[in-house]
Amino acid sequence: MNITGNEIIHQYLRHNKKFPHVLCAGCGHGIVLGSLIRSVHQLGLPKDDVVIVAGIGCSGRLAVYVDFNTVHTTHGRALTFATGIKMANPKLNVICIMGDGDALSIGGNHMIHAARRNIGITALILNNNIYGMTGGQSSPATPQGSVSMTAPFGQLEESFDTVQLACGAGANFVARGTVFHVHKLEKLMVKAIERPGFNMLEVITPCHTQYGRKNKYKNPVEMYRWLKSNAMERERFEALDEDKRGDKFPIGVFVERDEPGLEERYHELKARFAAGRNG
Amino acid sequence: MKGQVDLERFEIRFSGLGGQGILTLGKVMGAGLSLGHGYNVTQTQSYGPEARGGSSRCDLVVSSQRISFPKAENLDLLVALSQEACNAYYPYLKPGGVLIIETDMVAQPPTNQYLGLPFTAMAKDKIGIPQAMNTIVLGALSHLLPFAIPRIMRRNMEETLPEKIRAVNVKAFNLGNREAKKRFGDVPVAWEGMVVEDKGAEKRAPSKKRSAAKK
Amino acid sequence: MARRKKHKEIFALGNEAVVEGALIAGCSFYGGYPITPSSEIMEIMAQRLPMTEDGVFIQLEDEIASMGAIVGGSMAGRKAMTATSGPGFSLMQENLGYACMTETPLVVVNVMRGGPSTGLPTSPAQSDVQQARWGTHGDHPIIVLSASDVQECLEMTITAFNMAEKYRTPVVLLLDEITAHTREKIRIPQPDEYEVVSRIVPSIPPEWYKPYEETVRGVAPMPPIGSGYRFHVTGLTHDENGFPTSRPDEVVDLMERMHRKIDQFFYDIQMHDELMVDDADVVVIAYGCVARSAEYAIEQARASGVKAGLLKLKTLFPYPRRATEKALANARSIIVPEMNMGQMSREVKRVNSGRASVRTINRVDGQIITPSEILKVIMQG
Amino acid sequence: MAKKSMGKSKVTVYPDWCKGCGICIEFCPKKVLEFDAQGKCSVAREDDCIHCGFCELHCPDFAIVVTEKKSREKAS
Repeated sequence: MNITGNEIIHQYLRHNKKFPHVLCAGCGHGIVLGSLIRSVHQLGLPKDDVVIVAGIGCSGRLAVYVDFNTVHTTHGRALTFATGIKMANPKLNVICIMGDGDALSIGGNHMIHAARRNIGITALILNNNIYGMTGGQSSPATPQGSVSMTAPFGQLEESFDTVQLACGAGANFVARGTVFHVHKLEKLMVKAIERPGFNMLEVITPCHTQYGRKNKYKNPVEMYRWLKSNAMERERFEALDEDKRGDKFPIGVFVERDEPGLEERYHELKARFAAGRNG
Repeated sequence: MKGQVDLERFEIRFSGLGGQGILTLGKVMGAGLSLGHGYNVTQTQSYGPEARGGSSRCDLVVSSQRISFPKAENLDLLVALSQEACNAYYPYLKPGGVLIIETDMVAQPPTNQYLGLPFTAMAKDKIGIPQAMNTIVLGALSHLLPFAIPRIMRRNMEETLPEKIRAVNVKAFNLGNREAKKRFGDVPVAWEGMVVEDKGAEKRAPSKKRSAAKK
Repeated sequence: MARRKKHKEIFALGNEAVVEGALIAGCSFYGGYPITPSSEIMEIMAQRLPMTEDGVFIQLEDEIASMGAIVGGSMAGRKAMTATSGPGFSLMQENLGYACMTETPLVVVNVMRGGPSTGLPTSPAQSDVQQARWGTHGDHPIIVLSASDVQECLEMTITAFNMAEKYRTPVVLLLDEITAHTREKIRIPQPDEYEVVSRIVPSIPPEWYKPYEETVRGVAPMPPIGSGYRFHVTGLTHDENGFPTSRPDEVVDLMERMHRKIDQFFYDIQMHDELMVDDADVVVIAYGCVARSAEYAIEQARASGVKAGLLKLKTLFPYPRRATEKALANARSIIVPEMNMGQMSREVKRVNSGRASVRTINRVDGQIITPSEILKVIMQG
Repeated sequence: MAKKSMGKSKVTVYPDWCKGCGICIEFCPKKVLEFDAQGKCSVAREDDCIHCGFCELHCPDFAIVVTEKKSREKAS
């Protein structure tokens, strides 16, 4: 069958769900879901072996639309449920979809420890710089100076660098992509899914409704323009003088290791005892 | 000759300092009396900051019947391995209850009615390691308690210990047992009745056989 | 002599007995975070589970994660449990509510200590009884069990798993520091001596499977994630397919079924023991370690000619109303001793409807209620 | 994959799924798409399409499908 593009996507969507999905016009989350589906398709993973574990928020709503095993959990805790599923059945491809508030604020501790213990989960952090679903309050990723419902006079705090956090915590694979650079995003996502251990992929995905409008982006398109002009390959970004970096941010791969996941180490431990039992 | 006793409710408290092996003593003795001898035993201990620092405590309730209340309130036997513990728990000893002290550690016994041995010094001098002190106490108690059979207690202890410390503990157990026999004589007056009026001996006969059969 | 002892005997802590019970019941997933006085459960699990055929053990970063992980483990087909104490139990509540809503079977053991907050970390209490029932947000039934001695720790853990699997619900097993840290001789039953219940898995093709379908028992089959049945699980109110819904009729159906699946099996769930209750003038209603003090007090009261009896609650919620009513029918007076300020006595008073006088004995100083304290109140008539 | 030659592609937009965000219209290199009267995306100059795939990949609502004309005709 020679099908391409969105025809592939349509095969993976749940036919008994109502479309279009609930997300706003221009929301990048749909693009992430598309990339995820294409990545899974490209890797040839059976639908039954893929588990999507989502947190709460706009990103959490993605799970319901796609025909995998899907679990919509509690706010910030997606990684904990995913950890349980992965440990209980290491054969599954467990993909966690979280928002920036989800993964970095309420779930920050889980994020750190999932990376530290290198559990075999793909963590997609959909960073839209804001709490979207609940009405546009500040998240830990809201840039300093920008306006939100809970920072009406501008955000005073520094925002989190998700990539640095994941690197520091010991993740196997750390990368950043954007929903404008979809081909690149897909490549990163394929890696993030197929590698062992804890793989974190941050996706910059604009929220026009709750973030853009309050911060001088007139329409969704302007936010994509901003992505287009500010995202920069990591190597180029690092070569740039610091005073010239301005709003620019690096995308690409930051850490790439092949340490075995926790579930593999645990399996080895069990194999030792099993050998003892049989021998 | 000691055999199975129909015990109503016999309460023991081991007390002393952290690091003296009091919890282990209670555990090994409890396991010996319950699994080896067939009594019902509850063993409780004080947990918490006091268990880590200065004092340590471990209680056993031994009975032929089902034990409802698991804690010790009226002690039949108090083993005090430190002055502080002796001061704290002596008041809980029931009239006619027996006090056993570590004579070097308890400089001021609260009464002249007590049995004492320098358990720590014995462990150091005769066994070579001070940590064996608690096993010496176990050996001594196995002699004293009218319902404890040293042979069973020793075997049970051996079963719970790792190979490499088994021999030294057996040595310590035997030392305690021997010394108690020599210094304390037979069963204390308060407990004599248990042995003489061993009404439960007939009732208990089957289990007596069972323990004999285990040999 | 041909028939040797069938069962094995061990001299074990209450916490150890929980592990034995869990392993007998088929527990193969433990996720937890250590907290006094429950830590031995986790420590022994850490040693035992890796040695079993399919056991998984993981230490999480906190109790929130512990509860998340065991929900995940259970969804993936394991019989899962965690153990904690009051402060940790509070942290688990949100995800425990999620387990109720998603009808995920699991067992939480809460070894109670004095609170609120860090309170009396190493001392016994029965301070989380109402938290176990009402700690989470929203309305849902939950099964709360208790154990009062070491043998019961083993048996009630098996029961907890069985009920969890049977009714697709979280079950809380409440112990107290005394029960958990008492060593006693227990018998480890042989496999044919106890019932082990496992969740029903679907026996129809995946396309026909509805994860939250109405059934006679109110409990739908539950396949492990990854076994070919793909469906959506959410903490949002959902329809029979698992998809979020806010349609009032569908929400009501869900909520009513969740309650009914427990309500209609009270006869199975509400467990209690009676000791000389039938002719008793004074009945003590107790649970956990206090029930042992009460038993001792009642024996002493009977010895001095007072007709006293004990109703020991093994199920705390759904509250054993029938058993209480029966005790109330003959008794002049009821005594409820608890190591809290009166959490279970509320339930007794609620059932009482004025027939008997209900008196309470309450202690919150980290000390057990002694038999003599209870006896004193019994002798007051 | 897509050969960058014009006139060989068929662009389908599902209007019920389109929310009119305008990303596809803005970034289409050949200006194939434009807003219709309802503010949704419509195909205005299909023959100019070079099958770059941008609109399809970037539609957050999976409302655009680009196929090769030939293969479609063969199939049907």
